[in-house]
Amino acid sequence: MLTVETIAQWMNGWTKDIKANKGYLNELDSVIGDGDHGSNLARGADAIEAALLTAPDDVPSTFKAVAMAIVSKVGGASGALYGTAFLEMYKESQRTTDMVKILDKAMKAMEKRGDSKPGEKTMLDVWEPVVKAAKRGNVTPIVIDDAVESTKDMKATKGRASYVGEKSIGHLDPGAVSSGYLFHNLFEVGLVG
Amino acid sequence: MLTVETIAQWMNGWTKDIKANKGYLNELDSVIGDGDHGSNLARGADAIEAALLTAPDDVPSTFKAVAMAIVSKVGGASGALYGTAFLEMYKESQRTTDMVKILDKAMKAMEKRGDSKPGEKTMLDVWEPVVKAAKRGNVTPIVIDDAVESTKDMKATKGRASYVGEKSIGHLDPGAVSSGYLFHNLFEVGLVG
Amino acid sequence: MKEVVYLKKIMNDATQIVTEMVDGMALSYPEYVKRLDDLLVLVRSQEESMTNKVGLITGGGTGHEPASAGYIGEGMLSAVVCGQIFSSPTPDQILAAIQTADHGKGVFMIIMNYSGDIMNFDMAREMAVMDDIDVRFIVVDDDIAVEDSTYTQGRRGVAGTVLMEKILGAAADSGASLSEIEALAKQVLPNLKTIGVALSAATVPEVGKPGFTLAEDEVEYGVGIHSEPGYRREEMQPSAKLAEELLARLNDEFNFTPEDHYAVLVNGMGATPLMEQFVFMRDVLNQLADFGVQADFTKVGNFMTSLDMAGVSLTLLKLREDQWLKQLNYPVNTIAMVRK
Amino acid sequence: MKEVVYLKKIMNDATQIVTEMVDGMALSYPEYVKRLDDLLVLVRSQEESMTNKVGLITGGGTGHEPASAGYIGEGMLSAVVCGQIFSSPTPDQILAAIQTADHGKGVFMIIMNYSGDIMNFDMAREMAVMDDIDVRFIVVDDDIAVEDSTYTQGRRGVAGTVLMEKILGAAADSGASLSEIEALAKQVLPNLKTIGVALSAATVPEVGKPGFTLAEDEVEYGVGIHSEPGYRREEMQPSAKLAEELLARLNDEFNFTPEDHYAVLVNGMGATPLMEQFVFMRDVLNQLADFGVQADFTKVGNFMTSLDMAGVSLTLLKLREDQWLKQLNYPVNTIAMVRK
Ligand SMILES: Nc1ncnc2c1ncn2[C@@H]1O[C@H](COP(=O)(O)OP(=O)(O)O)[C@@H](O)[C@H]1O
Ligand SMILES: Nc1ncnc2c1ncn2[C@@H]1O[C@H](COP(=O)(O)OP(=O)(O)O)[C@@H](O)[C@H]1O
Ligand SMILES: [Mg+2]
Ligand SMILES: [Mg+2]
Ligand SMILES: [Mg+2]
Ligand SMILES: [Mg+2]
Repeated sequence: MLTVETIAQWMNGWTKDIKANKGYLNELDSVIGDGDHGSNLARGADAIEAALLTAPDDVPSTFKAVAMAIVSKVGGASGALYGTAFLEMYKESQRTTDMVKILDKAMKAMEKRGDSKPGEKTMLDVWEPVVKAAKRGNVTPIVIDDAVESTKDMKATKGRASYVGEKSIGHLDPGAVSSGYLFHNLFEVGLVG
Repeated sequence: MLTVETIAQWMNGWTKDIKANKGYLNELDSVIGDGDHGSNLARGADAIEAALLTAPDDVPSTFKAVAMAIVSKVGGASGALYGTAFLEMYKESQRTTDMVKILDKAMKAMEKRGDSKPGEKTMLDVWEPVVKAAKRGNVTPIVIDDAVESTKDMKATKGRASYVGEKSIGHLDPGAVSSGYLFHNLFEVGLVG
Repeated sequence: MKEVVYLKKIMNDATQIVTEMVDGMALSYPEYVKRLDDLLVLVRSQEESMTNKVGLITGGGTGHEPASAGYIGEGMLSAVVCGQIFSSPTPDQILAAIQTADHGKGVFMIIMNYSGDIMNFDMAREMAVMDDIDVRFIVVDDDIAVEDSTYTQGRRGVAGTVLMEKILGAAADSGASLSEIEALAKQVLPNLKTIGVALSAATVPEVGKPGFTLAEDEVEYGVGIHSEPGYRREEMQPSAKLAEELLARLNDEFNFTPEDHYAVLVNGMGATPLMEQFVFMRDVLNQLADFGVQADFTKVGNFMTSLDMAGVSLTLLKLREDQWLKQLNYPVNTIAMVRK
Repeated sequence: MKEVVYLKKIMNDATQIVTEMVDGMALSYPEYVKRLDDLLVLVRSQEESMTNKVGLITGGGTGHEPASAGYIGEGMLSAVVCGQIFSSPTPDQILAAIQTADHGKGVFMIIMNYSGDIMNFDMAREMAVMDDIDVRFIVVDDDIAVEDSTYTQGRRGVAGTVLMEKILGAAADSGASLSEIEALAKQVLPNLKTIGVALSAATVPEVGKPGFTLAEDEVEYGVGIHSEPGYRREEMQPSAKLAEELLARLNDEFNFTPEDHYAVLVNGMGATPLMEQFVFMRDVLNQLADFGVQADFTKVGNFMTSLDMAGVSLTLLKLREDQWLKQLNYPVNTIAMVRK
């Protein structure tokens, strides 16, 4: 159930994964981008953890606290995208507690922010199949991993990775990997399945 | 005898030595200075040879032609010093044809220009003993070589070499070496002995 | 005990370098810029000079100094948001810059075309609109090294941005409205093109090694100002050949015609001595003259650098309107650009 | 056939680089400088601005751009003689600069203390005197890294020279006589001190390898602007420690006292990004504040470079006279320094 606690649990799992894999995310980004995706998100992870220490009152303000932490600390493309996603969750959670609906709205806001669609080798290539699976109630770790893996063979046409063009093929998208962590933790907390 | 021809012979010998030893002079200068003494003088050597192609009428104008070639092409400390020497020879040769007197005046002008005295590890450490020997009529190749060698154990206190201080000890002064060439050729032409 | 070995850059702590630089700028040039408390935002000190005028802001990753904070001042920018090195600033900081730059006439944002910058400035704009501030923007994409198609992020914003800032700054200072500035920016943009050549890559302090490596005798054409890959590597060429190559690429875009008028900017990438930049500009101007093209405005120097990268970029702005030349020559008073 | 491998500098021919640079400057900035036919002398374009004023010239080896030709213009220099890289110009060229700078009120020469420069300017002065031009000079020796004694050539002239040029330029523009300028120069000189630190040496194009080599983690204090040796090598330090060391050496000279007033110049050596220079200036200004010292005039940037050397120098000018600060702030209009 969507509560302040489950969100906090979800977030703490995510931030732990980010920090444990900071170097790996930087490495992935240095192959096709500018090598800072892990550092960017690690700054955000610290900020999220700090924000959740003073536990917010309700679900929307929990999402808002996470959103503000990301928005003010991450920077770069991923800061805007994850920030947009959580700001949208904040807004949508005032109307519904259906996590699938909330995720769907967040994804649409990200697509708009990034002027981008699935298939462009971005984090959206994880969001789209996972949200689709969530609607049908069949999210599994394998679904998530497959989505992350699917970015490997794509050619980047958005973000910094688009500058390396063809050479981006054969490498995972760093944002897809960090979104993979996000959904694995969401699944473990039981908010999707 | 001091004539347009003997000066030209003297100069052609000197410029040949300079050009043959351009790299060596640069090397000497790079140890205790800025590595350009050979290049500087080689530019001057070309200019002297060009100037002497259109043979001047008399001794003073021959010295003047050499002086102007040096003054306008060499640059650096050595350009000013050799330029000053030949300008002084131009002036003095209007009064006398005594090469020893002319050299003595040139040396004094150089000392004034360089605000420097023998013992400071410069070309003056060749000029001084050679001019002294010339006054007594006993210049020999050995006198010249000894004068050049004497700069090896000196500590530089003038010019760029003074910045390396103690570390200048143990190395020949490049200006002393090029002045050695000057006097060897003067001796061979028979203008001093 | 092993002593700490410091990366050979003049800094104290790689994670604090941007903050310390921003402080350094404000301390060194209080007559031009002041820092907004706790933010990485620098604002014009001469407040009176902004009264009743459209605010002009820009920002992005740092490491391009003097861009962009060096262009804050009368006749140019109102405020600049400094991100981490080569990394977009966050929307809250951009919002603060918008708020401080707004003097009732709205704010115009000059954004360089990087996906992070666009998204963060866009978020800030949305927030500012909630504050009832009228915000418009242009996305500068002058770097012709990148193929411009729906299959890429599009062309990057590079050194030409400085000329855009100069022209819009003159317009804002002369009292142009927000819509007029927006229209001017849109008119100028398609006439502004840049292409660069790198001799070596930049080293980001937190990374500690260069973004790419070129052999001792190699150059790379079309490299971006964050060491993004270029379009070709080849053996080092004489300056005149480099100029020829870059002008050929620019000619593909402009189609030089005798009597065309251009502004020409040779920009040093950071580690390339001015001596080399002037030699290069000589070759560029001689070759432009051979095309019969007029160079009415010429500038040489480090305007939009890439930390310690070696190389130059060449920007041409086709002067379609006489007004643009006047705006380039309009009085300006900033740290890095002054004109009486 | 083996292709020619070009040294990785943007140039055409190492032996022509100075000539091509001089042409590049004149072509890029005709509103500021023009070249004297066939000579490596650049002269102020705005001739009217020199009427009835003392001419101010300087010169020396090139490779220090924007010094010195970048400082030609109203309120600063009249003409600059460009020698080969790091090598004194010849007297005939200096004489031409004197002649062109003379507008009936005489010419003042700012000479940096290198034996070649001193001798060549001295020869030119003697020639000018034969032309009945009144010529005076100052020998700038602000580099405190070198021991000043009768056993050395004495201290070198480095970045402080730019402040000397600024002050004398203001005086000349205000109509000071040749004797007044000479007196002012002599007054300023003992209050002008500089000390530098190098992270890497410069590479002279014709030589093709750096003047010295420092290990990956080494710096050298007191290096000259032609890669002359400094006074100590040690492991790279954080910016604040570098500032501490340089300020300690300057304090040995000045004996900082609370309420002292100084002009402070942080000068980049060529390859050091502005970002690092601003971080360093922050540390300098904070530490000067700890000494209780006032910094009334502050500037950061590449003013007197050494080709592609990495490092910075720190210049302090003790403002003994209020007039000097006014002269530093006096309007100036040159390529590299403009003030309204
Ligand atoms: N326009 C876009 N739409 C969707 N995702 C994007 C877009 N641009 C970048 N991304 C995502 O952002 C990730 C890079 O994030 P990060 O490295 O933190 O930012 P930056 O690219 O600014 O350095 C990419 O791996 C990709 O997943
Ligand atoms: N003040 C001086 N007095 C006499 N000779 C000097 C003086 N300064 C330099 N020299 C001579 O000049 C030589 C260096 O000449 P060169 O390398 O051509 O000029 P620069 O030092 O300007 O590079 C030295 O080896 C020394 O013999
Ligand atoms: Mg990145
Ligand atoms: Mg030398
Ligand atoms: Mg980034
Ligand atoms: Mg020399």
